[in-house]
Amino acid sequence: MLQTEIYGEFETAWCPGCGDHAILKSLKKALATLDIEPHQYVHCSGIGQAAKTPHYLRCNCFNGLHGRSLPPAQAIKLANPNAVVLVSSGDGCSYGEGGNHFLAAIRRNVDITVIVHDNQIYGLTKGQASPTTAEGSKTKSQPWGVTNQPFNPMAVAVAMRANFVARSFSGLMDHLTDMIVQAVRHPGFSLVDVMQPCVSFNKINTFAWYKERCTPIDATHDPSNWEAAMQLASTFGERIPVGVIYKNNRPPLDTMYNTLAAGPLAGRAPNLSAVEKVMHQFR
Amino acid sequence: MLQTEIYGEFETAWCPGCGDHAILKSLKKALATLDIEPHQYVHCSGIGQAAKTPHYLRCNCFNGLHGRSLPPAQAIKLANPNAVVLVSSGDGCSYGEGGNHFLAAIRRNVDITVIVHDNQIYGLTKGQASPTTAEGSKTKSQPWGVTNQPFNPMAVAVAMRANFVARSFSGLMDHLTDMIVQAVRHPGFSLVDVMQPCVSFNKINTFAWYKERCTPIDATHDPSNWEAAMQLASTFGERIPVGVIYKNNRPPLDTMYNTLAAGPLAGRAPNLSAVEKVMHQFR
Amino acid sequence: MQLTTANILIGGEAGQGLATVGHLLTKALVRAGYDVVITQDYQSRIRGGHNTYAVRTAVPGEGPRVAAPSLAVDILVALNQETIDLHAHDVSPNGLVLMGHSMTAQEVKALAVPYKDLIPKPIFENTAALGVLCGLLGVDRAYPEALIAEQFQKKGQEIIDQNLEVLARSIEWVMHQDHGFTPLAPAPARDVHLALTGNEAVALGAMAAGCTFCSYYPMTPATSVPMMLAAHAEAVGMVVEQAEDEIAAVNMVLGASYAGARAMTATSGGGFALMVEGVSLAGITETPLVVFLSQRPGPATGLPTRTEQGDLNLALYAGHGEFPRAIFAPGTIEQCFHLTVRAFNQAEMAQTVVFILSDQFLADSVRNVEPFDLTTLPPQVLPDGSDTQPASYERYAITESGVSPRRLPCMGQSLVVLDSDEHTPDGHITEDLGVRVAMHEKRMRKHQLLREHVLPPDYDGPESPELLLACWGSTLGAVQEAAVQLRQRGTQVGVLHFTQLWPLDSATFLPRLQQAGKVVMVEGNYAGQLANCIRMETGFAVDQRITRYDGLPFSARYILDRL
Amino acid sequence: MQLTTANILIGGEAGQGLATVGHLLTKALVRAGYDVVITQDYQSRIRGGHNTYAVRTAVPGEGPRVAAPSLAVDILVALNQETIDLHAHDVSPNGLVLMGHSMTAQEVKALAVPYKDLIPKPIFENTAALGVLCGLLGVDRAYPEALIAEQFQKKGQEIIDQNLEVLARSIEWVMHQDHGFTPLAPAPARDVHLALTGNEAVALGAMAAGCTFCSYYPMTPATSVPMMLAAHAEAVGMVVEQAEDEIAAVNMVLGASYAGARAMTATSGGGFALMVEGVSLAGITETPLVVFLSQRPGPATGLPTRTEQGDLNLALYAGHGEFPRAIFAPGTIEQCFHLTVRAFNQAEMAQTVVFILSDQFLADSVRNVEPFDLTTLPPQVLPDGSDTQPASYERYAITESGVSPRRLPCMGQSLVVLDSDEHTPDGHITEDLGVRVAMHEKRMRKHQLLREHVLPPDYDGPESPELLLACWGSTLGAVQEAAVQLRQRGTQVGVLHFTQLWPLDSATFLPRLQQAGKVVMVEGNYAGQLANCIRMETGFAVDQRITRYDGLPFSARYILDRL
Ligand SMILES: Cc1ncc(C[n+]2csc(CCOP(=O)(O)OP(=O)(O)O)c2C)c(N)n1
Ligand SMILES: Cc1ncc(C[n+]2csc(CCOP(=O)(O)OP(=O)(O)O)c2C)c(N)n1
Ligand code: SF4
Ligand code: SF4
Ligand SMILES: [Mg+2]
Ligand SMILES: [Mg+2]
Repeated sequence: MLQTEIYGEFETAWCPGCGDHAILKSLKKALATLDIEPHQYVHCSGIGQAAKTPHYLRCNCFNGLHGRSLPPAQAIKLANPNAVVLVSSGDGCSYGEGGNHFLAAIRRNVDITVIVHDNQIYGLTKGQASPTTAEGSKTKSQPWGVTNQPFNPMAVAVAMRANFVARSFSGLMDHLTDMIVQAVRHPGFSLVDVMQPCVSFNKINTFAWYKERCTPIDATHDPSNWEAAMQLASTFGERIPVGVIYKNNRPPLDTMYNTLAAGPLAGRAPNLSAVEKVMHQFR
Repeated sequence: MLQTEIYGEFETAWCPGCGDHAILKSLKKALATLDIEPHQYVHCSGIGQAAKTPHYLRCNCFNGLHGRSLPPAQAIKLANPNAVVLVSSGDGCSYGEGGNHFLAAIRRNVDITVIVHDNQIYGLTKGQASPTTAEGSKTKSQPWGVTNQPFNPMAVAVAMRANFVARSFSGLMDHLTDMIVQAVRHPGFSLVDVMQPCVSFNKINTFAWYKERCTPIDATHDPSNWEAAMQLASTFGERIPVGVIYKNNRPPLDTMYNTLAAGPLAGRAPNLSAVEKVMHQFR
Repeated sequence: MQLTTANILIGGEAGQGLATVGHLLTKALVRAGYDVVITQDYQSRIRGGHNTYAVRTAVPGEGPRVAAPSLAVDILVALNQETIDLHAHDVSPNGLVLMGHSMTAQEVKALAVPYKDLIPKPIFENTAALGVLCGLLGVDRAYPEALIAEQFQKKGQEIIDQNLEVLARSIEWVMHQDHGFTPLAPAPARDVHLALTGNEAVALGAMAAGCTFCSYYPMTPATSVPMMLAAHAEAVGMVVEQAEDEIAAVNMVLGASYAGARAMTATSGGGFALMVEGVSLAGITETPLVVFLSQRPGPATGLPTRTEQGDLNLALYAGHGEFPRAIFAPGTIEQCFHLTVRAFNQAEMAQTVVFILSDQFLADSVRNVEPFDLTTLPPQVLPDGSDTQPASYERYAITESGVSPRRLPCMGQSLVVLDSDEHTPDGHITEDLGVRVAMHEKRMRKHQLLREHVLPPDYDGPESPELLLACWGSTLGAVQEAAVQLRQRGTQVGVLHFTQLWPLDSATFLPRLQQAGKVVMVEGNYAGQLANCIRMETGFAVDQRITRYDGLPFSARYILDRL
Repeated sequence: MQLTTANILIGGEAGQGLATVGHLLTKALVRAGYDVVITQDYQSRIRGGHNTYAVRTAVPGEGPRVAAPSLAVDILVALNQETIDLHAHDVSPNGLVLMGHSMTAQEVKALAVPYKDLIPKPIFENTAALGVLCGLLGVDRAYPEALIAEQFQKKGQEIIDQNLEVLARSIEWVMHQDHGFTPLAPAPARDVHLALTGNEAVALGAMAAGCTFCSYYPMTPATSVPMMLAAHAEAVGMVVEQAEDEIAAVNMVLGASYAGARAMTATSGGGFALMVEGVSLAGITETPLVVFLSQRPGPATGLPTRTEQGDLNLALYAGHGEFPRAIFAPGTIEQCFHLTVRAFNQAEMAQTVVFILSDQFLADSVRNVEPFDLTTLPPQVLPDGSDTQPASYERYAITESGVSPRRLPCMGQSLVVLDSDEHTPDGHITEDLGVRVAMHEKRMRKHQLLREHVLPPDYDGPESPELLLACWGSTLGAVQEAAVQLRQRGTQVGVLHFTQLWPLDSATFLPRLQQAGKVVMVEGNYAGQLANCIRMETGFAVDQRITRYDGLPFSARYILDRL
């Protein structure tokens, strides 16, 4: 176990009271627990409040485009299977703009861990509905109340039999730390959806609102039981189950590319004798 | 019930033996059954073999971009709630390039019917894996065998509680006709995933392969039972259940916009007195 | 002597309410009959950071209409010490710092406002600051009083009264201070003006144009347009739909437009980058599409809350393949309104994509304008919409002008067939290469049509000036002001302002460029994108490019320093 | 007299195997020592429709290297009647139609091949056609024999023997016909050449450059590049990943590149439109990105299987904001290979996006080339990759050249921080506007660097020609051939071929343009996009533009007809 100090302390641009602060702390603890030093991992993100996370700890950072955190994250792992790859991004970034990559990443099953700061709102752009915003909420973009059925990331991930599906809450720091640790340790695509109060724009799903609802999943739950997981995943309301909902054990894609058995792609000299052979097929 | 002749007969660019021919026939029958005349509906599509469908019958047609059939389809309905709106596109178009719109359209629940010609392959571009291609298939793009877990559109649609979720097979023309009729009649977003042999590029999921597996869903199945639907939706292998898997009854978005109570948006004069009022708020 | 102009800079952290103070002061000044131009400079965060809200005001008719920021600050309102540290050196010799008691102003003349004594609770600080400012500037207290009554109307009379009390006390207090600050000269009487940002004027323009459909994905600095449309959607009769991404947004707009809605989307560079394929779809399907594109500094995420004019090339060439388009670039609030109306009509006239190219500075810059006269708007250009001989209707009939009669689906018996592939006149996919040529040339003829309707650039100055300052879009104000100062020094200066950037018709501007002694292009980008376009179209090379790409708008001084 | 050149056009429906016949004939000709250029014209469908495969061949050294299609057909191989109906009028006076027995050739000289007698089963028709063609052209039967043995190797000796039998019988048959067709003169001896399409050469170039990562989404006419990479991925050590869409493809490439892989993507206009935001990300994050962009006619879906050069502007301006880039445009198979190698090195050198701009004609056009000498390739330009003083490492250190040392994440102690926002030298998000200016200027300095390394256009002709034909990319062959014909008529002609379209360094070409009597730009688009760029950069206006936008490649005759 490392000291969390090695990840540094940085001034953030987050509002005081924002759930992101606690997620950052839990993340550092998880990294320390996992013995991952800053130079051993890459932290990817998109754009949004949550997506600023990699700027607030010492790490290799790929802070890309809004909605596009997953494609580079997967490619980094496929280019360097020795790297640990984490992703932090918001609900809008991950399930809105980035929805297609979310589906594809579950299916592709590269060994990365995705932490979604799910504040059920677009924070950085000041309060439009996100895919997880509750039906009926009046927002700047839907002054008449949101009509879209909220996206349930847990239900979709379990329906698609993602390799690791968990939920936590920024107000349960130890729990969250544990979820991240388990997610990183589990091979393949791991998703941790974290309920996160946005004090500035989400006046419905407040800290107290989540606190009241987030209930650790019963220890008897077997995450390999898909039917049970599907039930838990589709529970969101008076009770929000937090914990590991589902686990699958498909081999990660990075272990299936024969090319990657030899390690990182960087610095490989062109295999000219192989190219020569290919060329001669065209004679 | 209309005569199918009113939809015309056109030469197609499809291969002889392609499942698309039967889907087109069933579609015409369904339209005739529904008493929808060519000028009363808009047929949308993306790009692919399936997406050529609207060119092969008399209709209003919006043949847009690959993967982008759903956004215009929804908007057409939101611009003209009197129009019936259908979509025909391939599995690649609908679940690959268009995956994010698929998720959003389910949540938005505009009253449109989406028919996916699911041949488990990219037909028009000559045989790359599609999202629904079976694991292990050797394709031009994955000569080593597909490693991605196939996308199960039924499971995702049911997990997201889409308004109407059904499956059929191009080899069961009456069944398919019935599914389309039911889908169009059901308000909100309706999905019909149609198993369709591609004789040129999918040598695994052939007509016989589907024929052997596609089994009508038991009449006792209650499509409003989500748990049962989830089970059926996740069955794909030795048996492929065909029929109505799930029904929900959220009101369609097009009935919720107050603006649309007055009918189509076309031809409305600007409401200058309202604009005047808005303007005066800035004094 | 009383002041004819003043520049008030309010600085503090996000969340401290500086925009509230600024906005109320702006409204008070506008109602009192002064001209204003607001420049907002904020960081990409919700709380904290350092933001400023600059209110530049002037007595109308005294000198040129203020329309650009100025560096010299007359009153610096410091909501925190950082504001003083950063901006004290910009305070003009007769200027003043307004600050809280715990702050220090070093060399500069400062007035420490005893907020504790003036207000019962911290939440009243904004009202107190407003009072002090109105007192200093000599704005009749009736204006801030009315504003407070409106602002707190929903909160009840008690809250209103408390605020009025604070206001009165603050005005009273500042009257009795020995600050030496000269108030503004009284403004001549005029009918009441609106206080509008560029984006508000665009939204009003869209409503007045009869826009009935908007879909978008939020992105600064464009979002406030769809937010305002959403706020009034039911009242004006509009569908305003937040899309799952920008690709959906533009494709929804095309669907709605096909179905007959006047439709638009709004975005900024990164979001627009995702619409590029959709723009091409508008091109080949000849579907009217209005894109409001509000620029911010790139590449990629860049500086999300700052300004730039770096996306002209992108707007001009977005979309694979070739097809006609028009690009408008408003430079004033009035132009934001009227060019938006025009954009819808041109998009329908040429059945293609039309851009309204703005930027963060203009988007957020409040200015006073006369209320728009909605009774004299140009008539709506509308789709053909007839339904005669439906069996022979061809959506893409080859015509001399390039424009084919556009009917609407499900509005009659005619079938309307739209296709992203190359197509026959009746809209069906074709691989007949002769048809391709005819169809491509038909589409390209609409470029000529758009050119015939092009808005010539506005020119102000002598026929053959020594110096011609050319510019486009939001840089107009700074350029005009620089020109005034140069003229005062005796230079013969002309100002050429492009409000339409494409198509370019050299007949409308080339003689001016050729007649000038020296031509300088002022653009908020690195390359001099319009200067490049002009050279491409005419061969004419400007003598100098004054460019800016630090995220801030031009000021007259920035230009003058570089001439 | 024997022929020194022949043009064979094979026509039929998709699925009839015309590409197989064409391909075997091509290989036989190449092995026999002839030059070839293949032009494929096919429809966007899998079965049916009308497709052609044109094999133009020549004896090397006799006249110019054939590198463009020709309209005059010497042998028309009709797999169906439609082929005769459509192309009979193109058959040259000494030409011949090869057809099945049930077809009619009207006016044109025709040979009805008694397929029924020659072959046991319809599946052998291709072999019979090959035999007849080799017999007519006088290609030594050893070549088709060897090809058949290779082709059917996996199917076993019996199949091989049956095919050889059919081949022999067909050659025999045609020898005894009174067709009057003169065979080709024998080809001089040479080392064996490769028969490669443009796309195959690009894929080989990528492999030889040490590309280790490719992600893409299928799109004609680019797909064959990643398909070929996938086929050999394990052998050469590459990750080739089909992405869910083009947005994912380009963002994956950027991730892989950041992590140290030499990475590329491949797409066509519509797919590239979706990558525009990612291109901008490459710009601000200074991540090497190689984009293979194969053009087809737009807008939107357009003509998916045809050719055009309409996306130069899009490649040049793709991405919001401003940043440097390089654009290469190969005109020959050799250039496809070598410019691809160069693209990877330039992308790393300037840490930005580099395009290889090709088109459907070149993508699918098989030609013979000498095997590439892999031992003399330029050395790989590689990331810094060191790890000294990791604590003070700055990914975006401000340097004079604009290029900062690029280290790789998880390959040492150095932390590599990449950001799509404007950032400090150590990669962290900033809103310091001074830093912005320094960073923006640092990036833009790399434009200068790329300019210093620009490839000058190739010139062939006298110093001051009467006529200068300028062109770029795949139009080279047709332009060269037109020039030869003009020279034969006594005109002094120069050919200027641009293989790099951006940056442009006027010093490398402007004097040539100025010295020519008349300058004509030949481009496969409507606007004359390169001519426009040249005017923008130099002010020089070409005298004439010969453009083409019907989906077909240029031929010499097309150009000559328009001069
Ligand atoms: C292509 C693109 N579209 C839109 C934006 C504007 N944008 C930035 S962050 C954001 C939403 C952020 O919401 P979320 O992902 O939930 O993160 P949060 O701020 O709530 O943590 C949006 C729409 C962008 N940067 N890029
Ligand atoms: C943006 C974009 N990317 C890629 C393509 C190329 N493309 C056309 S159709 C297609 C796949 C078609 O597969 P599917 O949707 O399953 O339809 P099918 O042909 O199998 O019916 C692709 C990749 C395109 N036209 N546009
Ligand atoms: S706006 Fe919301 S999400 Fe963003 S920092 Fe503030 S509290 Fe957190
Ligand atoms: S390629 Fe496949 S999907 Fe396309 S028309 Fe042929 S059989 Fe049908
Ligand atoms: Mg959020
Ligand atoms: Mg398919």
